Amino acid sequence: MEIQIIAFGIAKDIINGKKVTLSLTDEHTVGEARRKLSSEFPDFSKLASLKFAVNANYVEDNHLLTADDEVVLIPPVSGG
Amino acid sequence: MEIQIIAFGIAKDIINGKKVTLSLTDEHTVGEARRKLSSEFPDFSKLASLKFAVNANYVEDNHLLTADDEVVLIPPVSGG
Amino acid sequence: MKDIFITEDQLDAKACTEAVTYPGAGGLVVFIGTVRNLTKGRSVKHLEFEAYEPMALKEMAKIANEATNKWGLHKMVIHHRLGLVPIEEEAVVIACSSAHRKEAFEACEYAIDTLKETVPIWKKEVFEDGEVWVSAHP
Amino acid sequence: MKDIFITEDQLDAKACTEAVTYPGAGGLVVFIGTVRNLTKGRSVKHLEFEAYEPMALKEMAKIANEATNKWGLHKMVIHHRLGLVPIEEEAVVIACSSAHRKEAFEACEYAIDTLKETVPIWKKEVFEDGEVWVSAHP
Repeated sequence: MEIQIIAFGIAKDIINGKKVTLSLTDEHTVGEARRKLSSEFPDFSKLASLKFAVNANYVEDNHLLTADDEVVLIPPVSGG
Repeated sequence: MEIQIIAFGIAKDIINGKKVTLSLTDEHTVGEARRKLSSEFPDFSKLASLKFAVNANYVEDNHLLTADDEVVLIPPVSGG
Repeated sequence: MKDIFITEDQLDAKACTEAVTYPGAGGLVVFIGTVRNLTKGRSVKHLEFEAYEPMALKEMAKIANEATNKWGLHKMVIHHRLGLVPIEEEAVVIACSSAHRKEAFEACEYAIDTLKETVPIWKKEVFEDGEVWVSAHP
Repeated sequence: MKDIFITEDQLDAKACTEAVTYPGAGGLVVFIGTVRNLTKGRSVKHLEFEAYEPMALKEMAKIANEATNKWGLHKMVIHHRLGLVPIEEEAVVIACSSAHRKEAFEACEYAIDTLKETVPIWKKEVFEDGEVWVSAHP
């Protein structure tokens, strides 16, 4: 399954763009997306944290993804 | 010694005016003024508290008064 | 603008906020005490404030200085209104700023708590059928 | 005025304050986060904010609702600015009101603390010689 992931903040710098497409071949979870992403872009491991949001909600690594989901990378937030 | 005392808030209502003059005959302290005042105006004993200020500073009952002092009755404050 | 101020005019919370703003500020905290329309279920028409002014200003300055020193603030401003204050209008404004927000929150709360204990200002609640000096009796 | 709002324009702390004022208010507390000119001793030119907007608005509304319920507030308003924000200007304004001031202080501090942890907004500090996404690295 192809998943498009949207990046904000430093995540944009790491993927060098606003979006990245990943191929999920195993369990189609956020955890699989995280592993694929980290292996493709090792700089993610340097961040203080990296969360995922699906359809504007924080999700855990066991969350199942579908092709229609809006998947967003949430590096450490710093509003205020 | 004659001492003029200035009243604010409910203290004005109790003495029915802005100022009252007391005759201090004993130790000339705030404590003596307090006793004379309470005996003349028993309603002071109903207040939650009654402090004295001399020349714009809070003072204790053992504070010695002089005729030139500005003596002010401070019933419970309620600013803000 | 005066940092410590007592007036019969309307207070200006915006001016107080601007007065504490500075390039090194990480957080500004502003407390505004407004006149409530109800006290113990009884409907209030308006409040009337009076002060022993020279001492009130002195005690307000003491609070601002103590808070500024204790919490390392950039600045604290305290403005209090006197006379008749209608419902919803500001009776007191306390604004402060510091490099970090936690200090500004603590200092601002300390200031209003202490003002209500030590500053010689008195508030009379005026009802349709009478009036009461607030906190006078136990 | 919207209670929960994200904008590229200047924030209006006065409007936020007025929005939470009501006749039953005993205390209004306003937090204003301004842009600091120094970070770790390094001189900041300005900040740049970006947000994942639909989720940021949702998380801000969640904070306002939780705070309103937990502390029995009358109302909480949260406005956040995006884009380039110069030194001394407001990046965030949080205003709330309740019958008693202690609740308003606690709720306002909770709101800014939580906003900084959960709301998907990112801040880049721009220096003369580079730029840094704040808090990105440990």
